[in-house]
Amino acid sequence: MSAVVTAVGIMTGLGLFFASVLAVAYRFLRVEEDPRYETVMELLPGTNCGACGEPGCGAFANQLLADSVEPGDCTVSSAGDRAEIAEFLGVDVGGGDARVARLRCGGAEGLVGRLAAYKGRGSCRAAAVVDGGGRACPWGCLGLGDCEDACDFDAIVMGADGLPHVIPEACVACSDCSDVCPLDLFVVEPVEQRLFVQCASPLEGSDARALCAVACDACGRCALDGPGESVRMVGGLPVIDWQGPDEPTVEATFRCPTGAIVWLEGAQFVVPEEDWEFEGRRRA
Amino acid sequence: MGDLLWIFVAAAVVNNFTLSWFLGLCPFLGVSGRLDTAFRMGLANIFVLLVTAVCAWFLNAFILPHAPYLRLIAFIVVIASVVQFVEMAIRKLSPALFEALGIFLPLITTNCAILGLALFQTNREYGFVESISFALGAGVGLTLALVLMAGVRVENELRDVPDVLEGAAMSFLVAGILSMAFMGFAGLFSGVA
Amino acid sequence: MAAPPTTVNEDFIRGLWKENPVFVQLLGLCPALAVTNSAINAVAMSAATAFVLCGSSVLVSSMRSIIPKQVRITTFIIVIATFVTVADFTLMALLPDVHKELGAFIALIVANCLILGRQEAFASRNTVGRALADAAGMSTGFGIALLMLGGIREILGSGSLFGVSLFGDSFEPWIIMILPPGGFLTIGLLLVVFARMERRKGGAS
Amino acid sequence: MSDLVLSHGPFVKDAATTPNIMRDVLIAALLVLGAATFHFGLTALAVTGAATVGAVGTEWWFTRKRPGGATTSDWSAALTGVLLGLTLPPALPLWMAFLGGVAAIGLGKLIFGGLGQNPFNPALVGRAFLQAAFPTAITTWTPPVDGSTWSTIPSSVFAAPLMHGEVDIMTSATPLGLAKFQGEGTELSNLFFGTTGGSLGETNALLLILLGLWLASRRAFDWRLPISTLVTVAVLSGALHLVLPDAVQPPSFMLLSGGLLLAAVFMVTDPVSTPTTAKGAWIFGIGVGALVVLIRAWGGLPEGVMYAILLMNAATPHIERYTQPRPFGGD
Amino acid sequence: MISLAGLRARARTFRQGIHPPEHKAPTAGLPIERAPFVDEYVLPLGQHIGAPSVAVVQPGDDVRRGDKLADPGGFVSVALHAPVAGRVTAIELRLHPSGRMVPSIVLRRDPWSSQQLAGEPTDPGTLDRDEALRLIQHGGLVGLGGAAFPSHVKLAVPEGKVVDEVVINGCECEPYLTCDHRVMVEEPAAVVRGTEILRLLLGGKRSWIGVELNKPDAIETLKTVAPSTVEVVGVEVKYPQGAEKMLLVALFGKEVPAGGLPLDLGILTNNVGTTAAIADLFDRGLPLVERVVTVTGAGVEYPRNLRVPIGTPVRTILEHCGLRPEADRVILGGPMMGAPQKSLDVPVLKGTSGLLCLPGAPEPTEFPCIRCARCVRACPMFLNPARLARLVRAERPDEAAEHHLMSCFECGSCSYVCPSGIPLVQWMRVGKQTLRAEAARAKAKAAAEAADAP
Amino acid sequence: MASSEPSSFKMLLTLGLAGMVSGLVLVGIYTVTAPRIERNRAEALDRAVYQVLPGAVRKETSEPNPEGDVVYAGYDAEDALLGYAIPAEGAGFQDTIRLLYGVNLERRRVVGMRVLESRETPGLGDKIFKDLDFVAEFDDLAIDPAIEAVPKGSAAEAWQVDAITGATISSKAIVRIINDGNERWLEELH
Ligand SMILES: Cc1cc2nc3c(=O)[nH]c(=O)nc-3n(C[C@H](O)[C@H](O)[C@H](O)COP(=O)(O)O)c2cc1C
Ligand SMILES: Cc1cc2nc3c(=O)[nH]c(=O)nc-3n(C[C@H](O)[C@H](O)[C@H](O)COP(=O)(O)O)c2cc1C
Ligand SMILES: Cc1cc2nc3c(=O)[nH]c(=O)nc-3n(C[C@H](O)[C@H](O)[C@H](O)COP(=O)(O)O)c2cc1C
Ligand SMILES: Cc1cc2nc3c(=O)[nH]c(=O)nc-3n(C[C@H](O)[C@H](O)[C@H](O)CO)c2cc1C
Ligand code: SF4
Ligand code: SF4
Ligand code: SF4
Ligand code: SF4
Ligand code: FES
Repeated sequence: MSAVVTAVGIMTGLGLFFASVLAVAYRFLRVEEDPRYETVMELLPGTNCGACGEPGCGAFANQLLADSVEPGDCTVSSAGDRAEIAEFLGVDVGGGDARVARLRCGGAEGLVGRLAAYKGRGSCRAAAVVDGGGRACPWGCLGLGDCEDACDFDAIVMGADGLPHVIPEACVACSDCSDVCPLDLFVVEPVEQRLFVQCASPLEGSDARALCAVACDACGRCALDGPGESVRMVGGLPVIDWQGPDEPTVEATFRCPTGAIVWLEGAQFVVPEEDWEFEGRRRA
Repeated sequence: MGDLLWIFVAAAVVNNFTLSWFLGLCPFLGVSGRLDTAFRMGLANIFVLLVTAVCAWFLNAFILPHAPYLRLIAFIVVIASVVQFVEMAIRKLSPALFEALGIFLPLITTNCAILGLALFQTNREYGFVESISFALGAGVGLTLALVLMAGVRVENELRDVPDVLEGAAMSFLVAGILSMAFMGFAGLFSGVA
Repeated sequence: MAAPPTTVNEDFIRGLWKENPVFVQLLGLCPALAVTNSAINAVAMSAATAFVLCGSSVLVSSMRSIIPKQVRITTFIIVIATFVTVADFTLMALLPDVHKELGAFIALIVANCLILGRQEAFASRNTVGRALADAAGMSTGFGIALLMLGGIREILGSGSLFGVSLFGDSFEPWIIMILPPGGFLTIGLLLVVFARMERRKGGAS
Repeated sequence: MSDLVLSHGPFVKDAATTPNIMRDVLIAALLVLGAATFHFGLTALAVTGAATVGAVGTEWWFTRKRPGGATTSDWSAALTGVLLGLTLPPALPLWMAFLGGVAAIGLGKLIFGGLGQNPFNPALVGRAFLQAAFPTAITTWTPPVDGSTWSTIPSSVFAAPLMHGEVDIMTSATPLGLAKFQGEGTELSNLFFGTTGGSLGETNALLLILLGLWLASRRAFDWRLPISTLVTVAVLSGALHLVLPDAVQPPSFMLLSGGLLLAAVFMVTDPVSTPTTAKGAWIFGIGVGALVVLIRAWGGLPEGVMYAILLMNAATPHIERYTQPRPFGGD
Repeated sequence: MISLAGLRARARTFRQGIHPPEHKAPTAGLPIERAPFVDEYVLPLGQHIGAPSVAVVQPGDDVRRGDKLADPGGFVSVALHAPVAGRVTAIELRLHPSGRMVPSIVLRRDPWSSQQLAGEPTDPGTLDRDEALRLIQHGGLVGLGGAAFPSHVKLAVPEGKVVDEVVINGCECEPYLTCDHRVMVEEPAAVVRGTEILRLLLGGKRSWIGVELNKPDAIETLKTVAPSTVEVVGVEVKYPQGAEKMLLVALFGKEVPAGGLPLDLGILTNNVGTTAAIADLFDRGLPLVERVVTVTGAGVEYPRNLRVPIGTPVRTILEHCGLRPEADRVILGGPMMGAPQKSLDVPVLKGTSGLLCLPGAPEPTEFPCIRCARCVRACPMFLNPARLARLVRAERPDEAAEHHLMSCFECGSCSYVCPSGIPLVQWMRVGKQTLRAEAARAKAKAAAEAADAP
Repeated sequence: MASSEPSSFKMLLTLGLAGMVSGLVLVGIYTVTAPRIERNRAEALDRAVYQVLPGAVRKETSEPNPEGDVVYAGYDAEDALLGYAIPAEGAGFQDTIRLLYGVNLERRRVVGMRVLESRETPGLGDKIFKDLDFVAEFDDLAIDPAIEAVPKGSAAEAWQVDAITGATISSKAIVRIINDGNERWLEELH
């Protein structure tokens, strides 16, 4: 019987003692914090497992509030909780207007001239500092796939035509590809903007066509055919105005002699079936 | 004195808490990805282990003889509360220290290394000074393991690690190699040779 | 708290493999590695863990409305620690040899992140039935993982399974498998194998 | 004029190539293997061969689908295999040596991405694996052979895979083991010319020194690494021997016994797993030397070179971090 | 006989660096010849570091040799002059040795005009500092040592700084090249005179001419004509001894602070060719319309040192020197730092010191970095090229910057020694370009924000 | 803010209650299991004591010495003192080894030894309790001048034991632990 008394005594004592200590601590040592903190903490698993790389759920919650991590970075919580956190904090879970990366070059292998054989490291960035690579068009894609490697979402596969093919469904518009491309060939645009110029060469006329069969030769027909001022010629290339009063239309592409201006209904380049499973060229 | 040294060395390297007792693996895997986080986590660990050693010794000496069946629950409640209290105190008194170490405290509070320390120290009937030496050794050992692991993992970001090995699998294999390397300390200072 | 709409059945199934606590969530690793140098230890450990996990989940879930949230964690810990002590004493009384083998790791179940994690993430937010299903699923998943680890380590490390010798006397045991490095290497290699299987599957579909 | 080729400059190039460096070191290692065969008989070839097959086979299997073909052609896997073989005892079952080769390359190298990326010395990872897996077999030493027994291979070597070796082989302790567990010394001349028990490649100090000098002159490695290791062991054991003659052996014995010289020439020098900075190389060597003395004098094991190197391998990223050279014009 | 001074000089060098084979023998003894005139010259408006020049001629204009074609496009920019007499046929995009197409003036030589080059001498003593700088800028002078940095900018010593020493860089450490060597041997007077003009302009105390010890004839010749204020010093034959930072270490034992200029040490450095051109500008009134180029390598039948009008197409020069059928690589500059070309239809620029033509391109083989540290031991800037390259490859340029990537001057020593054949210096370039692009982006963004702010 | 402020009273109540309930449960389980656990423990101890003191049928526990340690005196069927069973521990190869050994003071011999707890390497160090030949060496072993472990096969004197090949360190550790135990207790027991 005395054991029971001791046990219950000690336990109750301990419980009461620490509850009071904590209560006092709460009063006097409390540090003001973001009121949302509590709620977020509630939604996090509270395992303090450190799996997110942050030292515990509290730290993760703070990072969430500071907007430097995303709810999904907590791999332990359930999908539902993550969604709830995202909703509570009003952070975007990748919704918004769909945007996609597009290549300002259509110079597939065989269409663009080649001056010298590039025998160096298989990397666009490395080739770009070696006389800009061996292709005749100094503005065009080098085709060595740095963008493919940079895309964390496997949204780019290098096609047999030597150009990077973006899979629109996979692209999350992160811009990594455009950051890595030494020629700055990628632009990330809303999918809705369907008219696109896939050439970056400012050369005109036969000079342009001499380097690449599908170059924009600045003939200006697209600017004439597009409604109003929606397409203008600037520096040897058409510039499409999406903000202006006239909506650019597919007409602009009808008389393009080289196919440099295109109307995109899906992927910019058709990804051949066999390339879908392409494991990705690993850097040797 | 020699005993204290042996207790320290044994806990730090010979029977390293993480690499040969498998204690505290969750934070070991979680925060060993960045060097400075790992190091600070280690320091915070040393601190909590010391607090734990003192609490556990105190409980063992004064309270638990009356109720041995409360050992586990007393350990965990007391340690958790004390650490929480210390955390709050640090946060209030020294925001800088809190930034550096305090944020790690909740992660450590209830992990097995802490409780393991209390239990082992009880099983082995360590006195106060021995407990402190044991806790220091365990903490230094945890820090060492964390920091070495972080060194390898940080460099891994620059390696062409095969995809299937990214993440936890790699950490475990590296821990395995480290654990093999630490076997070199076996028998250190056991005075047999 | 709109928990994901799953059935009790799914609550159970999930823990077995898709959200396996050890291999997928990487929780409760310390016991998973420390006591799996033989299959029998793995089973004993899983049983003890299952008891604690299911017990506390049921209790926590049934009391979920009356616990103030500030002392939530502390209360959970008291509940868990109580169950662990019960398990500890019971084992000590009934199976002293097993208890000796597992040593302090029975007591360390208290610190198993898996258990507290399930209370926080699931039991404290769901009905008793679902909490039990979840706990049972997680426990089984934990058991599966421990048994895999313990089995592999015992077969290679001692040449036996559940103490039954498999290869005869002249087998040379791979001692490393029952030493600490073997624990790390085994789970590491298992994770690699799973990752490969995932990729195969992903690649094929 | 032929078509122009664009390639990376510079357009003059030093002649050394990675496969050539590996090949040089491999030649040196094979010379050590020759000496091992002389000392221990044909078993040296068998055991080292098995380790090498394990190493090269693993490398080939896992890299055979790479775009440029299997990476076995750079010689590094073969070198790892031979070096692993040289650290093994003469009577080790072949299947264990093979398994060691697999572990060395698989666990020690490929998981990190292959050549040049491994934080730990692969050969030593393989050996550490074997030592932890089969501690008895790997500490079973057979004595050197003489003319009549040269071609007899201990029967344990041919143990069936996964099975024990023959138990009743003739064993002999290593000089370090003798000193540690029996308090017996070994003639320095025996150490020097390799007529003692021990791992296959570690016994002939003279040959190792000569090969070290040759490789250093070929600039196969950074001379700071072996020098700092050996000097540290010498100085530390010299000083400690004066104070604690019972615990610490004299420098001459420390330097010439065990795997120290083999490691100093072939393993401490592995460029991949050691620091690249000059200061770092000194620190690495000093660390290895100090750990060797510590483990040999106060540890449970008679020899600590392997563990010392693995531990310092783990410390290498940190050493490098703190020994980055001051940039030109900076402070 | 080795003099005591010679022995001391032998010790003069910097730490680390490499010893590539020299390959200078084929041209070292060949006197400078004049390159034949050709029909068409292409003059890119951007030949130097800084803003491009602005054309002052129109297509159809006739020009005499030495007439100004373009004005400086800003302070860091110089004028451009007609290398031959003829007619401007176009101003259009043409392939530049950098691999890009840039606006260039195309000049068709008039075969009947006189190609006489004449001008009015100026006494530097009669000009104040600004007038002298203007003369140099409008004389089209840029550094001929490779970087093509506008010379007047270097001479415009900012308030508060003084130049005590003028150093003339005659090291020519690049293998194969001998143009500076020949200038020193054939025009020692111009070199020494240019040195004195520079010193007078800047009010410096002493001048030094540093020459690698593999050019004893140049050292001897210069010594015979040098006045007492000009010291000719031999320095060790080691690459990149000619980099000004390395030369200053060899001469004075001082390091130019990271990110700084020799000016921070009170020193001005110029190439010997530049120095001779300064002398020509002042004493003979000649703008920079031609330069000495070493045409060499196993890809040409007749290696030569040629005086080439700026803008001459590379193809015509190589054909003049007997381009061999097996030649497959053409490099503008030396083998270490030179730029490989994808086309022969690019012009010789003011900064072009050599045309290296090589046969038999090796199949590229690259092995993973084995951390052998040879690059670390070679880098004269004490960088860790292996790590920098990895960081750049892994798209972590910011960390590379923390490891002092921007200190790299692209000497190529690291690539030279790398046994794994890793194009280290290319990765350095990639990284530096990425960083510059990032900085430019950040600046543009800041500017845009500043514009938005009010 | 105020709403999220915890009500101290409710906190106290919950914790106090939880503590109480848990205390009750624990006391319950303890009361149920304690006798059984105690019995297990006592049986194990008896077993060990009788093993290291062959012939003993009854044991008595000594007064604790100043450090709080005890030894067990073993008596045979005639209730004559057979010797003492001494618990001792010390560093082994991996970790602390705990053992119990019996010593007959009259004959000044160790008469039995059992390892109670060790983490020595399986397959090597664990031979100190798995290798019965080795264990048997302690069945009759002189303690004067001191026990000594010598390489296998070379034990010639009554106080020498053959160390286990490949586990010399663990063997020596056993010997050292016993010697230390003797040093601590033998004076006192006389
Ligand atoms: C075993 C050995 C020891 C050496 N010790 C030194 C030394 O202590 N100091 C030294 O300057 N050179 C020493 N050398 C000479 C080096 O080979 C030479 O200095 C080195 O290659 C220069 O390389 P570094 O440019 O990396 O300094 C040693 C060479 C060998 C083979
Ligand atoms: C790696 C490297 C090597 C160089 N080698 C030489 C050289 O051999 N001769 C030379 O005159 N300038 C050389 N330079 C350029 C000098 O650093 C310096 O810019 C030049 O001497 C300044 O003179 P300038 O402006 O008249 O060209 C080199 C530069 C670098 C980065
Ligand atoms: C992985 C490993 C575990 C070991 N474990 C033990 C051990 O538990 N006990 C022991 O005495 N020696 C152990 N050793 C030490 C060696 O076996 C040591 O060489 C041996 O104790 C020396 O005895 P010998 O002279 O009879 O060979 C171990 C060695 C290794 C590599
Ligand atoms: C001087 C030198 C020493 C080497 N030592 C080792 C060694 O000890 N172990 C090993 O596996 N490889 C060694 N290698 C080979 C190579 O570095 C090794 O395969 C890489 O560590 C694998 O990435 C050595 C190579 C050189 C050049
Ligand atoms: S788009 Fe840019 S990065 Fe991609 S392949 Fe073309 S050049 Fe390379
Ligand atoms: S890198 Fe980003 S923007 Fe580019 S394709 Fe991939 S996901 Fe799209
Ligand atoms: S190119 Fe740059 S990194 Fe390489 S050696 Fe020269 S200065 Fe150093
Ligand atoms: S020289 Fe090449 S292989 Fe050696 S460390 Fe540098 S980059 Fe790596
Ligand atoms: S189970 Fe999570 S720290 Fe041990």
